[in-house]
Amino acid sequence: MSLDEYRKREFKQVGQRVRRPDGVDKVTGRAMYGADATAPGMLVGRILRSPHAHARIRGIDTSAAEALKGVKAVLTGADLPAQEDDFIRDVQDNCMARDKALYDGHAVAAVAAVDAATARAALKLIKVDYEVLPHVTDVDVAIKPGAPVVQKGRSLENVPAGMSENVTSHCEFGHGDPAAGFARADHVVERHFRTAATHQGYIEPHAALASVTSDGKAELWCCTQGQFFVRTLCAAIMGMEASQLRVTASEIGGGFGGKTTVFIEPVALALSRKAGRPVKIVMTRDEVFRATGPTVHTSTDVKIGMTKDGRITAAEAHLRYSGGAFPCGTVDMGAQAAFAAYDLEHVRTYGWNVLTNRPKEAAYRAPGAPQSIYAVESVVDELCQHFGLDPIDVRLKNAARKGTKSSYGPTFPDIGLIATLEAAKKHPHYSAPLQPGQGRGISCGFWFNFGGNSCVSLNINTDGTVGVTEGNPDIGGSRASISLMAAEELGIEYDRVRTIVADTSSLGYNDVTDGSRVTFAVGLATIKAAREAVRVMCGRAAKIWGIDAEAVEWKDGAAVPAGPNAGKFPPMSLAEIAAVSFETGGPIAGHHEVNVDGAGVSFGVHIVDVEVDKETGQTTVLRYTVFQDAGKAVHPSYVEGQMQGGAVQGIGWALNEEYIYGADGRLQNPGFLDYRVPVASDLPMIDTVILEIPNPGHPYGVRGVGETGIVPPLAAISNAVSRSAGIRLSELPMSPPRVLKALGG
Amino acid sequence: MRYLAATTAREAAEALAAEAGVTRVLAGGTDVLVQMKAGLVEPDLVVDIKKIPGIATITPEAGGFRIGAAVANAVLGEHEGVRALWPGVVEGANLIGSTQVQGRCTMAGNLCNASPAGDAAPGLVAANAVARIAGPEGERDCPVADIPAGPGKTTLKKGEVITSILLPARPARASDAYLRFIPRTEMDIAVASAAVSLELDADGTVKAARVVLGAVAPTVVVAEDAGRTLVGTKLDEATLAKMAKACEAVCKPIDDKRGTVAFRTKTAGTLAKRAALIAYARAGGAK
Amino acid sequence: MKSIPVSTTINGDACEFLCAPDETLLDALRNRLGLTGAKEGCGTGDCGACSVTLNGRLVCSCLVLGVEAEGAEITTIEGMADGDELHPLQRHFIDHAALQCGVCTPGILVAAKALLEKNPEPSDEEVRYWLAGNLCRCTGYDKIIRAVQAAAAEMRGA
Amino acid sequence: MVKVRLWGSLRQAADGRTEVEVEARTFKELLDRLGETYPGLAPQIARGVSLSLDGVIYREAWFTEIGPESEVVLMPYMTGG
Repeated sequence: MSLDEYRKREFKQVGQRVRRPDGVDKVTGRAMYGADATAPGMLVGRILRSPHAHARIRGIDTSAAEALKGVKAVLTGADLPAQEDDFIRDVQDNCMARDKALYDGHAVAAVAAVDAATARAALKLIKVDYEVLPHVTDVDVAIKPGAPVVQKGRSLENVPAGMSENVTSHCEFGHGDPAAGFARADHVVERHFRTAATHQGYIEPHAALASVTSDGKAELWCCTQGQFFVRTLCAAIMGMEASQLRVTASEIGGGFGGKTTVFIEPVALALSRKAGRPVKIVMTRDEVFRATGPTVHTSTDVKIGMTKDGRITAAEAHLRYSGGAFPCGTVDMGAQAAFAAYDLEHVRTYGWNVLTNRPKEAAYRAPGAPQSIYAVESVVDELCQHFGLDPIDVRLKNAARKGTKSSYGPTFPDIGLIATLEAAKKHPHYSAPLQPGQGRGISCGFWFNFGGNSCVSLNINTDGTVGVTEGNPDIGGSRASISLMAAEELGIEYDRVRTIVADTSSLGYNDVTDGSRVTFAVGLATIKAAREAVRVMCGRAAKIWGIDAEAVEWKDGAAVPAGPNAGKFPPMSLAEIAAVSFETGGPIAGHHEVNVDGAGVSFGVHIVDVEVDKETGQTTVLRYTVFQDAGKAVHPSYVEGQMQGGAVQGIGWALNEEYIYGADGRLQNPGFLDYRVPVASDLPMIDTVILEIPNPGHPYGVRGVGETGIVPPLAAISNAVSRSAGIRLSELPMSPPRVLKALGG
Repeated sequence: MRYLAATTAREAAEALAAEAGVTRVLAGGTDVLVQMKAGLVEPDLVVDIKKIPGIATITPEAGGFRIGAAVANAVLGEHEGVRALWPGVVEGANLIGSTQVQGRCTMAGNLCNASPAGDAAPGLVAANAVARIAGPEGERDCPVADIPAGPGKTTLKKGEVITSILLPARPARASDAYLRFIPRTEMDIAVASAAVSLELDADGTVKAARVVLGAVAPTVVVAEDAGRTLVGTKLDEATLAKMAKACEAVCKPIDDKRGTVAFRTKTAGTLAKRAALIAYARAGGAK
Repeated sequence: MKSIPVSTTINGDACEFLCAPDETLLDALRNRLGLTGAKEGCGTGDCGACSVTLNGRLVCSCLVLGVEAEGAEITTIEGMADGDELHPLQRHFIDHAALQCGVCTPGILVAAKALLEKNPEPSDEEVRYWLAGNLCRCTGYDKIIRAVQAAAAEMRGA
Repeated sequence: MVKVRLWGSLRQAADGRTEVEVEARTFKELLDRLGETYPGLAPQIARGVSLSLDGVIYREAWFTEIGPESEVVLMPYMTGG
């Protein structure tokens, strides 16, 4: 598809801070989330999980559970089909272990019973014969030859010989000759970094209600970022045809990438098929932490050379990522993103993915990028400190710009990094005085952004209102932004449009709500669908007037005779055309189906002030400002919301959030008590500055904004801690014990 | 599980004594329900004590206050009299959990949960508070310090229920303070904590001092030497440093997901210093 | 486990239900009474998504037994609006975009209402500490604080 | 002929080169030619790749036209969160 060129225009609807259409439902408790649905005759499903980090399953005796009164079905991995495809098999094996339990919390069996108490009792009656195997939960240990092997035979052809079998893939990106570049530097800094695995921490646990009937049809209600992808995965696992499985996305209580795959959905379906009744499974918080998809944990070496006037001469990074017990490609994205903000002659990144006995990684906002960019931005800051240079000036001096050959290959088209850095530099925050003991840090961030498959159906109702049907769960106000774009294109008021999210039987395939794609790609499809409807409406007006359709144009929400006919007939509004649509040929609609590309990369810059308590190692965030390019902010409040929410997740990552595994390979902190996401009292206001540098690949110039915001906080806070306390930490989170230790306490 | 809403302390005690299986007393429930949810405990009998007359009231007694075992900490925090007399006890109690948890949790419950990191315990121990206990054989009083026996364990015998806690009277120019360290600003379990209770002379010299540390040993620890260090001083820097060292000396913490031995030890001393200064200022000592 | 009949008042209406002795008030509200506005985010009092008031006190309904509701007065998010008329907090949450996914919103609204009844003019810091037990993972809290303050200002003026 | 830049770890599959030339007018032709000319690249192409054309990243889009002067970069298939 060729890019839909951006054209400058005056917006009437887009850019307004309108009320979201699902607002009242969500403030009155009426909105239906994953766990809120019921079905007649519904059973309660529960899952038995491995207490071992790594164990062979020699056998599972379910007979006592099956015999318990009230138990209607018991499921194990043996009930699910063998899968040819690696990707599907990994997803299925993660939902229900087959031969081995690969991590603490890995599902090994499930029951459906008449109530929760019976289901709980049934789980206790299932006897699993485990042969406990040696385990490994740390990436630096797992990469060493001789480490316990999590899964055999999973290494790709690109893994160099002689490495541990846990290394499943290798990648390398970059250009130039780093050795030559380092030789030209006045100072070279090389540092080792580690980042803990974090969890998306959505407040709504996964929930699924499945109903499979004896004629082979199935209904699935679940909280997901992508009902169509859920259908793809579940149909494959269940051996069903896509048309027989209808997936309806509930309202979704947060996802951030963590609800882009399935965990309990196939289990609920399989139990329902076995029991012949609807089955609902709702995860506990403990299950969410132990058995959904946290991020990779990483170990990184970064080396950067700089001249004394602040020019980077060469840069190199070695990244070791582990996405748990299954292969994943996140390190590829981390390696590509690491140096994206810089215009470099000599740059190289190397990545290795390593298996460990941890849950299978899922995406989390800009997957892979926060970890590598944290390491890079920390070293750049250390070099600025070394030479006494201003950190924004140094970044401006080295900033990627139009024509830069990016560290991952392509030459950048128009990008907004320099404008973003300049906005940060001239913002009052950057020059505000600091009190003694306070420190200010900055960091750049980057994400690719994606488009993807999108279908939109737009119906003109006879009363002059408009219904938009799209297929992406509304995770942060997208119904409002889609309605705004439809209204803009049709030339009508926002209130005249209602956007709904369709189930999988009502619309063509839509990619998952991820990759910062919805406002960009679904928005683009919406604009195209509206244009299609406009074409039809102009045709109807032309027929009514008895002139050529080409001689009618659409202006301010009405068909207007143009060219030689200009002024001959009064304009016909959308409502007027809609009112006679039955008489003029039938209902009017527009639809558009497309796989969108051209999302346009996104850069952000964050400034943060902190104060470190040198007696306790506690870091307080005092002031925070986010600068990010949105291309065009369709609903500015929700753009700000993405920036603020991403920043705060990054703050949590920097300071306190971490997966902690014990020597026994079990997760020590599977709850919100000890997996410490930021609470309201931890934070200042998060100020935002939206830059609007139009994306040439979208008719309104829109760029995705969802992910970049989580990238800069990690290094920005580390850099601020360094300037507040005089210590440079190289491991996340910078929890108080680590900070105090670094302070020599 | 059976649920009994007892209407007298005796009924509660007898029911608990008579039950052969696992029993739990329900006051605020903010620990018991969490343990039930996690499957750590499956009680056969839960005795709710909130319907016992008077158990949710605060009564002045002998210049101090008797705090009913079912007084929610939010209610305690709203009591001007207790706040004025024992501000450190109240601030410890008010640090437990969220606003929502405050609406339910109680000091007696915090004590009986017997976590070494409980926020109410150090202040109560520093205050020499006394628990009144109802049992199958009648009532007895017991210093709060003697209730915890180790993580999750108390010295209470089968059938015994704390019905109230007496915070004693105190002279003029006396006050207390409690500080804990948590990684966030709220919602965490103390990684280390310190309560300091001081009595001052007319000229601001410390006459009596009690320093109690939390989360650094299996139970709260009375740092006797640390307290003695403060007596006869006006909390000059050297004294505070010495007191912090004395605190560190009695710490026997563990390494776990919440903190390291080194961090807990160091921080306990730091918190004791800071709490001492707050208590000193509250007691009217001028620095 | 034998169920126990409970008579209570929810959002001003008398109400009776049966529940198991170990069942939480949250489960009773959601599964027995169809009041699914309160959410279970953790079940351990750490997230506040199940916030309701019990005899005027803000509590996590996951930390209350259903049987404890006997004779009590409970209010939930479903009782916050006056019929068609949204409570100022509800209105300002929509107007200030103080929700993204919205799953924490019922709990935060119930908690914020309890705050403003006790303290009609809180500082930002007081709002933040009062709401510290209500986790929100989407917004970074910024817009929530602003919406609570805007509602508080309106309510003081009314 | 179109010049295609490969990422570093594909070098071993392309006779040690990180830039190769193939005859192609569209992405589909390009991927087919690459796989034929350098069989070592075929497994990676089968697993999924993205392509950057003059700085814009495309994930599928077989029929995207490539001009003789276009800058084409092969990239791993990527997803977001």
